[in-house]
Amino acid sequence: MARVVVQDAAFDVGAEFAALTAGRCDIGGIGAFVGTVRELSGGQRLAAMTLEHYPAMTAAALARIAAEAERRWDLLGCTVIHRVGRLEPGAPIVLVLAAAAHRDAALAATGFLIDWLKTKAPFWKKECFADGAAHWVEARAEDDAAAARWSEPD
Amino acid sequence: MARVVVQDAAFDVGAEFAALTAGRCDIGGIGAFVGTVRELSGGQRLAAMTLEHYPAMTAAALARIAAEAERRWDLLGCTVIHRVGRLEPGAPIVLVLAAAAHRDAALAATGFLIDWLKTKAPFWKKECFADGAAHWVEARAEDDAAAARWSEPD
Amino acid sequence: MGAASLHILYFAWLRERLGLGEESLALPEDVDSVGTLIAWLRRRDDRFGAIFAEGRLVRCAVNQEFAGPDTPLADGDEVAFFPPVTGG
Amino acid sequence: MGAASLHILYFAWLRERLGLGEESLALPEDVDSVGTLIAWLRRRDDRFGAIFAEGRLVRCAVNQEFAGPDTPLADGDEVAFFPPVTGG
Repeated sequence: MARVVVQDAAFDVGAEFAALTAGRCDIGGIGAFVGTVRELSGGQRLAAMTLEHYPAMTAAALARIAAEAERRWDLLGCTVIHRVGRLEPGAPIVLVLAAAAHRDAALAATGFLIDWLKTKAPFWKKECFADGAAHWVEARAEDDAAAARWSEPD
Repeated sequence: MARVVVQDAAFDVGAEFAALTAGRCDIGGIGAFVGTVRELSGGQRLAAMTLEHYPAMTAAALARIAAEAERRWDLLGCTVIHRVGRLEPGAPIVLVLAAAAHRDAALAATGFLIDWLKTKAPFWKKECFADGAAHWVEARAEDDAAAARWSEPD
Repeated sequence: MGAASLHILYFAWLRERLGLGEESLALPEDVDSVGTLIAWLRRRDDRFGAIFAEGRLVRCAVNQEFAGPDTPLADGDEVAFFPPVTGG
Repeated sequence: MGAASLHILYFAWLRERLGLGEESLALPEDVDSVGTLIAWLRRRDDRFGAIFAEGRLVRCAVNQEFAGPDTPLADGDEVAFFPPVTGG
């Protein structure tokens, strides 16, 4: 069963890693990805990023993505944590962990989880710049292409 | 500059992650991989794994691999820690962290680092089984194939 | 027996443009799908016309699942409109 | 002027099979490369013959860099023999 969390607070990478692996002797590798807020966006200096989401849908969407990863790679454990609210430059936004018997599965599942999360989970980023300007981030074609790599033949 | 360490002691994933990212606002993503000792190997129960290495060569070999990753993906930081000595089932063996402006680079560099480390750094694993038998692990053709994916045209 | 109704949610720039996060709507007689709901909203109010203008990328979910123009709507459904997602 | 010499290291199953982790060797006259060193070791002692038998996978490093049969050897070099690596 995956651990899926949406929260305002920062997450503790070490504690999440320990929780995923505690007492396990069947895991051979754990892949991880952490996304963080970059200060420069399109050459402009960010004051903060605000993450909005669709609460009634988010947890279910993340659970569905995690279940798909567990099914495809026979994972031994999986954690997805996504923050919402106001985040300043340098702050962590998202954590993905995937544990498997072998490294190929752990690393592939990690890539899959973050690619699908970016295109299939209802989060929206608003950038607030140091000069007072603000705008909603537009979806990137590269993210759609990255997610499409994981599509399975019917 | 990469942080490259060979040590007997366990490493602290959270502390290494914090050290890599502390005070940074230019990082957009951090990829990570941790390899751990599995209790079952070829259907037999492991008592422990012993990691031998070639001390005069190891640190330089890891530094060379890390420098190659930094060059190829323009990394903003990179950590490689490999343990040696006696490790029991469940114990972490190796940690790889790669930080970049974008997730593609961070995740690709993470895969590259562990693939190259497995074929180009002078470590050898000996498995000691619960029944007293022991043998040196043989190199796997899959690991050579995984490393070969990263070869560059001349 | 109460009138059939929909609960509609708006997110991100749609919410800000409309000045509206959610509303409940008595289901109009000629609305039976996401596509017909969008057509009805556009007729109701120019602000919706701008939001659902040709080529604007607006996504939809019905009862918390991604939906398309042909997705049917029924009494009590929760419909959400939002831009393409940008989390992660 | 001292005699030219090599320092040789053995790792993993080579070390165990030989019962020897390292040795220093006065460089024989006909040894000028990794390949000629291996030939000399095989002639010296049957245990080395078994270790360097046809088809055995033994790797070599000279002065801490991976080396092949043609890598030249000179006075003071550190030569290491070991199986294909299995870390990570």
